[in-house]
Amino acid sequence: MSDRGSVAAEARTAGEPRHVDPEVGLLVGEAAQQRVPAERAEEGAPPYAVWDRSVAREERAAADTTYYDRPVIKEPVWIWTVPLYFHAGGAAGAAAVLGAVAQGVERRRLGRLVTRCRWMGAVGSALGSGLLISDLGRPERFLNMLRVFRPTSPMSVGSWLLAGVGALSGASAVLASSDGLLGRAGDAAAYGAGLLGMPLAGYTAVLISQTAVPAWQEARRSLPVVFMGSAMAAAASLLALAPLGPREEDAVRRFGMVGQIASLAGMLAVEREVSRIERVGAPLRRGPVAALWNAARAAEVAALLLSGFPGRSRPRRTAAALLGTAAALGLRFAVFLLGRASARDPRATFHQQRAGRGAAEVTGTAGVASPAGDGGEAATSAEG
Amino acid sequence: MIQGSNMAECHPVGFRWVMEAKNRGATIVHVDPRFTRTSAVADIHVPIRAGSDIAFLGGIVNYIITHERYFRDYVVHYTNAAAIVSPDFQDTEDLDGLFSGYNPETRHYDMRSWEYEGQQRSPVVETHQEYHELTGEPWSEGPPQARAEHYDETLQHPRCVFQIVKRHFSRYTPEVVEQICGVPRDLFLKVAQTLCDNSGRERTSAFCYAVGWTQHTVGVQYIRTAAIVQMLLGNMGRPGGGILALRGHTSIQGSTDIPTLYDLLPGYLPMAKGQYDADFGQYAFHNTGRAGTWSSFPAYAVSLLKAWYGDAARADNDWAFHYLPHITGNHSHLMTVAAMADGRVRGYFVMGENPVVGTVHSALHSKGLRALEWLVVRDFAPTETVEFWRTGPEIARGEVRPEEIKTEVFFFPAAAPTEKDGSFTNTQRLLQWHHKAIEPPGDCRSELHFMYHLGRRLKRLYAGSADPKDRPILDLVWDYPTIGAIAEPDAEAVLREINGYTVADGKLLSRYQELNDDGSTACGCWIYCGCYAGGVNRPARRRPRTEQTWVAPEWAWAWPSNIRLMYNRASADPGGRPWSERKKYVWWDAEGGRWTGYDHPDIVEAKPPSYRPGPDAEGMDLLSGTDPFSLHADGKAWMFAPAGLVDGPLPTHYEPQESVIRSPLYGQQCNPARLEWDRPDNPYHRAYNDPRFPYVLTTYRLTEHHTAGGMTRWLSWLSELQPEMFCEVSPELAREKGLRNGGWATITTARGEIEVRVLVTDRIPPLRLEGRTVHQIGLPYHWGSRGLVRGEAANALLPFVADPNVSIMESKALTGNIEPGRRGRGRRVVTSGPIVPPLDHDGAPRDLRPPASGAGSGKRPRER
Amino acid sequence: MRDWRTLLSQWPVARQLQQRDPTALGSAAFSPRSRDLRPRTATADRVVRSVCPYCGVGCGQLVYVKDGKITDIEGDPDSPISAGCLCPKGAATFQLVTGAHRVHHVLYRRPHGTQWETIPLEVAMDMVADRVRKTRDETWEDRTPEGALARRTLGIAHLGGATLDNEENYLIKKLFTALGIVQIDNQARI
Amino acid sequence: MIAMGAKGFFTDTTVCIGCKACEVACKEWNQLPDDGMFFTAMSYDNTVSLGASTWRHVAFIERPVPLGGQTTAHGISWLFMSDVCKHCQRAGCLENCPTGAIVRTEFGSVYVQPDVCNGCGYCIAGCPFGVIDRRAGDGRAWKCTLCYDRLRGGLEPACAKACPTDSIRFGDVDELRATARARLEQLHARGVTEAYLYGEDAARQPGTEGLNAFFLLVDRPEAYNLPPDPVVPTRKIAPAWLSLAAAALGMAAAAVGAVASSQERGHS
Repeated sequence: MSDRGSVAAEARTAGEPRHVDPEVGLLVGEAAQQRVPAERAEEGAPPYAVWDRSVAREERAAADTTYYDRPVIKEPVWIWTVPLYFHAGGAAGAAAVLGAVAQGVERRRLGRLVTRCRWMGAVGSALGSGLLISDLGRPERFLNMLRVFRPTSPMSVGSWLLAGVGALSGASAVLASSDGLLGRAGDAAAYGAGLLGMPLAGYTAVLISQTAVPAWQEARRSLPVVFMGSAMAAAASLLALAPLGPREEDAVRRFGMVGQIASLAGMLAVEREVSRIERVGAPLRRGPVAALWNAARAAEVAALLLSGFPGRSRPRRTAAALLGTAAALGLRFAVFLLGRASARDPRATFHQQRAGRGAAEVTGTAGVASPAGDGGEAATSAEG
Repeated sequence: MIQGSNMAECHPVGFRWVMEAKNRGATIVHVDPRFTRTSAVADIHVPIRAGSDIAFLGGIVNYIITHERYFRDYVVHYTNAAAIVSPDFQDTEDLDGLFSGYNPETRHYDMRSWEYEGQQRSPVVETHQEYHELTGEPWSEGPPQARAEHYDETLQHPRCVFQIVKRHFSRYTPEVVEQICGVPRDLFLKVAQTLCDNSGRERTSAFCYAVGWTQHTVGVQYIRTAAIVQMLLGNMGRPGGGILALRGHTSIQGSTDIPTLYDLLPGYLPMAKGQYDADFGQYAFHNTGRAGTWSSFPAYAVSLLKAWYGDAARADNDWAFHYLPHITGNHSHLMTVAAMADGRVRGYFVMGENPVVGTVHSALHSKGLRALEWLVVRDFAPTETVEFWRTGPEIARGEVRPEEIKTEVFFFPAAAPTEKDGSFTNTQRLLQWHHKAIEPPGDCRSELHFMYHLGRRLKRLYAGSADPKDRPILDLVWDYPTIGAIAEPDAEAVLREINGYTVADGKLLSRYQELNDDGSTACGCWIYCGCYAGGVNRPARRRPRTEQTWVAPEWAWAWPSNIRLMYNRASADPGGRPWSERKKYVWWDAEGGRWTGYDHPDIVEAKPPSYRPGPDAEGMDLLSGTDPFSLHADGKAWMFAPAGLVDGPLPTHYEPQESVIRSPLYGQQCNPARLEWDRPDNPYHRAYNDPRFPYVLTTYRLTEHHTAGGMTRWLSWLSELQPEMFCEVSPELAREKGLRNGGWATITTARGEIEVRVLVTDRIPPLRLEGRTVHQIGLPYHWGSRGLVRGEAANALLPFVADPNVSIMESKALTGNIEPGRRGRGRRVVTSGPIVPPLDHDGAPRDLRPPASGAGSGKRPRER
Repeated sequence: MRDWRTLLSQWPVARQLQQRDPTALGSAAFSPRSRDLRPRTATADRVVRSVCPYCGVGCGQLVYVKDGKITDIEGDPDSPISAGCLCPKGAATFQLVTGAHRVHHVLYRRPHGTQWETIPLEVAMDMVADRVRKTRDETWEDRTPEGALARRTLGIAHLGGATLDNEENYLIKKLFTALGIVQIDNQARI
Repeated sequence: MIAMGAKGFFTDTTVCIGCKACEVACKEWNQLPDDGMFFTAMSYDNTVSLGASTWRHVAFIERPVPLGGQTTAHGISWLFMSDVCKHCQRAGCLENCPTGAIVRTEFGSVYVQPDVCNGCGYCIAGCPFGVIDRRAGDGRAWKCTLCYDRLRGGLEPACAKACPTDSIRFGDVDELRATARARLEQLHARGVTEAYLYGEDAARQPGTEGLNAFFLLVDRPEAYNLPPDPVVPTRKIAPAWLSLAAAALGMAAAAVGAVASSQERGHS
């Protein structure tokens, strides 16, 4: 029945989610300004469904307790633009590095590559910033990212890196054709961008590892390698899409292949790391995440093979570049989705921590909390 | 001991003090069919079949007596255990479930055989009228006697109350308790033992109950059984003891003190009875106790009439007694609604209540509302009651169209408590003033405003009338000053009238003992006299708890006389010394020559423990210095009630109106005096073993909502906590019937059918009774068709059937059926035709009554 | 020059350096709003003592008012009954009394009507008074058919009162009794 | 990072009656919107978890085993736990927050400044307890503030004030620890042997260096949806930075190598 608003005072307060009448009550509390869409449907489905498993005693008796299978940690709220940023930002960082190196080693012969890398650093950073801003809950406040410098926060570090690479690459790109003092300033900026580009290319791996998401946490040693390699491959693939000088193309190809090899090796390491806890690695073994992960790997291998074969046909190079881009993108999305799946599964967290891979891993103490007489700690030491 | 109440859920802040007691070492026992949030923190949870509490408590009585655990000094001196009862009295043990005096024709008891030996009439005020109504005999004897003539303080006389109680309850052995209640023997014994171990001189135990006890066809007797336990253990009138009624509404106590009830005038003065109270003399004669507080009845009544009719109430016109309407039987809510459904009521006021959801048998209520000429509802938002013509289930199904309903409906928006001054009386008799914070918005007004201005309009409409029936309106004292632009009557002026004043100079009275029967005082409610003593609004007192004793006498004001613990004389031994240092509360100060203590003593302050009434003593002087229970004419607590109850002087286990088992005790299955409404739109199930309705249903509240939901279902902060109507069933029943957790189920009785969500839980355990499994279904009842959250009203399932003493419905134990899935638009109510076909063979009758033996009639009772 | 410095010192990074707060986890990162944060009760025009309108326990409440509107309702710590506590319902009193669900005008449904209509309060009061008088006069009985004294009307009934003030119940009982209405009942029977 | 004189909560679940007064008192004081009205069939828990608009959440755990010291006929028990932001001594959300929106206050609590937060969502992933969250339509991260505004005025947090049974106690964390330990001993003496403290200090929960809002529980943390051995992600991150550094150097080396070894076959 659609009779809600017919007689009540709801018309006076339409869209006021607290159901408080401003004629009678003042809304000035801490969360009084928390906004809720007028149509609740815009928030999407409720974050939980009816608990349809019987709570009968036999079923609850299992030792592997959870709270109605609800997630213990919150799933990351990031949208698709974030893995896309991993790609763009990584490519920008890697390009800045490659550009700076090319500039230092053989500026005269690799001029187009240097300039291209400068632009790629600048555009990648700008695009990346745009992608990040579009993910923000309050995009108009994006400048707050530079409000403080928090060394504890990879995102804060990354924001400064991104801003730095963006600004320096941008400056160096604009000044690429200048001579004299300006030209030298451009060169200096490019070196700076290259220096900052080194961490920028892979810091996002640290960023996602510094979360409570079990799979990301478990993969924290190998993920930077994967991300760095992927960034190199991404940058190389993108650079390979447009014609360069032969030597430049060869440099890019070699750079990309190293990245692809590193990322493939890193993927193996990631699989090993997350599979230490059966439940943490589960999404990589079956389901959509595993499919994407394996497809990305296949694309990566194909791209690598195409790049590695002798001969320099343009179509093949383009195919390798496209495959490499797809592989890099797929990998980022696979890692991203792996984290989300892992966050949804409370047992991933519980098993990880029960196995001594929670705080115990770094503090060295058996901090697992349990009631007296509970077998939890014994189980921990046995498993861990 | 918490029984008949889910205190943690329904009175969480009251439960604070239970948890405090637990923290200090008290044992908390919760007896309840369900494992609730109260059970979860209790030391002992006893699952009991809904509707079998008398058997459980009777078992405790039996345990106390057979193990000689009773507090002998207390029992002998402060209760009527030693009184000798009439030789005509016959017990349920003798008459297969009936007491002597039952008349199966009228279904009423003649109570004369229950009285004390040698006594012509019982002394209690409230029931004289009932007595006359029930016996049909006019009152001709002299004033009621004060006390039993004979006592046997050795408690050995076979007809002394103690021996009668002992015999009566001897049947309730642990085995019988297990059989009737489904409570394992060991668990029962543990409870009985715990209770006895925590009672006596050094310790006290308290009972808390709520509507889990009252909403039965033997509800009053549930409480009586607990009272007998507490009397035997010496737990009444002592700190940490008592039987605490946990009342569900903020001023529900106040609304019985100043009653919006049909049978009472303010201060528990009975309404005039048409058959007997021809004039004030008769009225006073019938209601004045010979001893105790009620001996001053004429003073209370005259002062009330003076407060209402002012100068028009004079000695020479019987204090305008003839202005009062008379009652001629039961005019309680269910009676009224039944009359309404039959078209005999034309206009209906409903203020701050939602009976379509909150009481029983919604469909019959709706039928009644459809038959009205006009309906006035005052509330915050339109409830199911005021929208019955628009959103009721009959309308939604298309069985009734709004165009066909003739009722004219007014909805008046009510002012919130924060928008008006006034006092609430809480569950412990404390009057607390709340102050107005802001002006009411729009046309929202207080009930004070509504009533005052309605009264002024009616006075205007009747102005100049010479009809004698209109005199009460014209002479009504109705001159309260008003405040502000909206002309809100001054609530303090009303409270001053309630407090009482001297007619001559308007001086505020300070205690009810100052009231006179000569017209010199006026008082709106004698028990509230003193609440405005000295011109101070005492309910508004707010001395912080940290700045006074734990009794906190300077926080608000308690009736009567600011006594926080009634009958507290019993906290001292007969000699006036505290029973123990640990449980010291009120005691006799021999040097000062007066009672003193932490609280205001509930006894004439200068009456020494040694006082014994002389032969000429009258009124309060007839009570000795060892009589704590001053509202009773003999000053004793009554284990055996020689009067006051219409369904027996002692509690006896009867099955609910609709039960799953045949009563194991007697041929008499149900309370023989219960109120039934025998009409086609109120069908009952079989008394037991109805194959159509094999499960026990019980209804209850949740913390997150308030009764019928009018104050909670519209609030998002509460609605999100319990957003939908559901039932609670055991995993065993869920498996048996294929019910899915979170899925839908349809629950059916002969009255109606509702669809609800399912919550499968171990907290509603099946019971083993008579060697078979009996499933229970729990139903919270807060939801309806209006508000932010919806659900069907559980009370649509309940029949009209009630306790005979107080006309309270039975909602806590009945039978019904459950099936998985929704019923969609096929849902029906009995007012639109039968829901279930009647049984074609008479396997078990609707009711069973024993062949008449001592009851005085050879006729077999009606069987349905 | 000073302007520039003031402006700069509003940038937390500058404060971070100034205050030697390398991690910027604490006060350097505070916004002016956070620095000035105070409870809204501190600015209330008045605090009114009240009592919870839900169950019979009678918990004390404090109602904070600013500009004629309620800003907060919470437990009264002075109360020996509740010591400042409230249950969920009591804690929701703010929403009960300020809620958008409350209707501010009289609603009227005429016989056989299908819609609510809004009518003025004074008109509605007059209409109710008229109906009370008419019904009372038409259904008055001095004696019952059996001959017992009655002096009453059974044509009008009343229900309610358990959430009303004592003073209100008093006027209800007083006026309705004077009118000869006896079918008066309330939640206490339920 | 140990704040001297830090304020916090000690939530004793053994006296909780599951009334949810804390949830509503919190909503009232902070004037939070509801979280939607959905029947979940999870015992009496229809708000499911802490979130952007639910800063106190009561968990309901129905168990087929009895609780120590309690006598029941069917051997069941029902646990309630009022969950809240833990205001960790080392807080994942705080250390992750890039904007400085999240700060450590003078009361040792962790506070999100709603006028600063830009909704990057990093705090949400950084919380090992799943406390902080963002609400669609608003975009900012929200969680319990430990009633920062009230503390500034000398008032206790709304939930602790409302709690009818003092299950939620507010005070100096040092004092709360002493109270909690005394309570634990009392419970053990009364036969509730399964009772234990969760997160009361750095020794008990090294991963967070202790919680300013800690708990007394009687079942495994998992039953209450609490992690058994939580850790602030920052503490585990050093290997990732090292790995990154190595990878970055590797990339630089690869770049040098690639550039240096590249050949101009087109010209050769």
